[in-house]
Amino acid sequence: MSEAASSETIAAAPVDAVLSPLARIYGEPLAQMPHDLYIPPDAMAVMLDAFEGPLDLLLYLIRKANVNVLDIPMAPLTEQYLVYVEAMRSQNLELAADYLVMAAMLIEIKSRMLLPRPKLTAGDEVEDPRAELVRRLIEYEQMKLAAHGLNALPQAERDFEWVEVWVEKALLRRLPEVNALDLQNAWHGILRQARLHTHHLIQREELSVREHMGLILRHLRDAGGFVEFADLFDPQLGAPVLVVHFLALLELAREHLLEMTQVEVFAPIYLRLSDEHGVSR
Amino acid sequence: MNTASPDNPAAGELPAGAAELKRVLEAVLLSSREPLSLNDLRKVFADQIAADVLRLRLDELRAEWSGRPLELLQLASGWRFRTRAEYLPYIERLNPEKPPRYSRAVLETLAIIAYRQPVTRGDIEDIRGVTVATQVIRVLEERGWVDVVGHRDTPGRPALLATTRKFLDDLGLRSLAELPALEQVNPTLDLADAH
Amino acid sequence: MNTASPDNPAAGELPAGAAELKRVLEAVLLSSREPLSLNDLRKVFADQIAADVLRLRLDELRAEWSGRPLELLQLASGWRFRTRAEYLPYIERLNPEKPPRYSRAVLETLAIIAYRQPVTRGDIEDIRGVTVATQVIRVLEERGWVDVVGHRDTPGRPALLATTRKFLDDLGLRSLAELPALEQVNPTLDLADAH
Repeated sequence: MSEAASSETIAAAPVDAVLSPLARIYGEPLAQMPHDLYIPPDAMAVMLDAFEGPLDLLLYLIRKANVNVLDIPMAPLTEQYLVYVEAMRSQNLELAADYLVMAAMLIEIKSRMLLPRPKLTAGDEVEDPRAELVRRLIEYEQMKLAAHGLNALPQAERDFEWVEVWVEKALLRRLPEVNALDLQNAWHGILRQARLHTHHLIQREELSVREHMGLILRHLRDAGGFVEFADLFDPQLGAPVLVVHFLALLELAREHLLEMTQVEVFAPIYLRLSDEHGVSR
Repeated sequence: MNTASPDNPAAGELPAGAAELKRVLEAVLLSSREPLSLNDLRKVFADQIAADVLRLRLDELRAEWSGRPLELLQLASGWRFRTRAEYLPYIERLNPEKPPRYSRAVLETLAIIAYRQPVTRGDIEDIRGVTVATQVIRVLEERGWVDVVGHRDTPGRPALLATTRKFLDDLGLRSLAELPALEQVNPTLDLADAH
Repeated sequence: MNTASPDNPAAGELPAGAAELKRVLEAVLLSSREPLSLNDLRKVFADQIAADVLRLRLDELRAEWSGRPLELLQLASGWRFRTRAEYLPYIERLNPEKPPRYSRAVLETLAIIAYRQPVTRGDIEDIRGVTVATQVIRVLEERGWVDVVGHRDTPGRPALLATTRKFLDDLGLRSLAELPALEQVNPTLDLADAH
């Protein structure tokens, strides 16, 4: 809404400050309301901004006259209303259209009220010609007040800020997950690749032997690259494991990954990493 | 590569104890861009913590923050931290850009949509007694407070407008039932002036 | 008009005392989307608080938050709260991103080391028929899944690679013998591809 730039003539500030504080668009509520309904022409433009429409204007007139909405004095109300509309018409035809419709409605109600009421049979009720207008005024006023109520609620960004603390997702190190099946598939991929280049022969070996080859190498490495044969074997592991362990030892020797030495028959056998400097780590 | 940082969470990793659970809730709620529902929060704990336990901890957390500059709110779409109103003047000094303040036309239209939804533009015009400018509706739609929920089966099939969850969230409400009650217009005057 | 919230701060409005000043700093920093420089923060107090006083309060604030789920950081562009890394796994559960995948080169290298250990890089290259980038091995070593168990006594004394206990643990295996047997791999595929 355009807030009026010049605020000197607020003589006609139209809206009751208590009932419609939303319309208190010029700041402070007026200390006193004008007693007559004369609006200086230059204040008219300001007025048009101040009213939200013909219902708003009617409400103002009714409130100003301090009468009950349910008991509208149609004759003075209509007259006052027409004074305003006439003033508006000279200022803003487009806006006046809405107001003219209301003027027509008011005149219609007024004329119907002047007509003699038909005789009633007991129990019948004739609707007051004002009923529809009253219903609309009440509903509109209710919504005006509701708008005020909504506006009084704390509102995001106007009255508070949401909290959203910085999250640096890069701090979370996300590692790829791998399962045994992935390895199987990868191996399969290698096999197929190898078949394409037929010169590679991939043979499967006893995995547990391979595992024990690693164990022995680790053992040797941790022991400084030199270990006595008997130390490699823990009888508690049982015969099958010992056999695999021994096979692993032979395989390591075959692949020249370690050397076995024995000074003479029945002397202790020593194992040494072929990498004679040991592993420098 | 950042070796000081944690690895992937173990699938079943859970905070040990109520205090640590609340620290996790704080961390998650403080850093969320949106309100988090109980369901969202259960996901945070891999669905291993019951909703009523979480409710309890959230209530405790809200109480713990009671004297502090933020408040934990339960909104229509979940829980979220916001700054308390008394700190906004300071925050505003950083952001000279004025927050939206709505015209009477916008506010009245919003009130009608909120209290009478779903409504068509025609309904709003009937109540307000004036044409509703397209701009007025657009302001509310752009704020994400109002959207079209259907069309009335009358000539022209006008759009039916209703308020959104964001509207409730932004006003700190859990449901439409928490809107301020409509005022009875004029009951006292009624009696005094009757006939 | 909005009665629930404070009106614009009086031009000179300042928090009373160091504690309240810190509450204001908290509110402002927690609701900011950007780091705030000392200059920004001075604006919050209408330039009425000296920068060195603010520095002091910020340091206190950082200490106060030391055991909590957020940390107050001083960055090049200013001060900012950040969620501590240990809470990220929980936040991650709300919005799970697709886990990263290892490249085919890494997976095949790992498979070769697992099934054929101990092997040298040269062995791996022979089997895969392509050069193995140093980066590939390094990824596996940094993950703690592969290490050097010795050196082969051939020219160049190449390192012998084997899988580690952590590798077995992370894959949920008790021993290498639990790796899928190779013969039984996809028998149909095998037949189809054979010859």
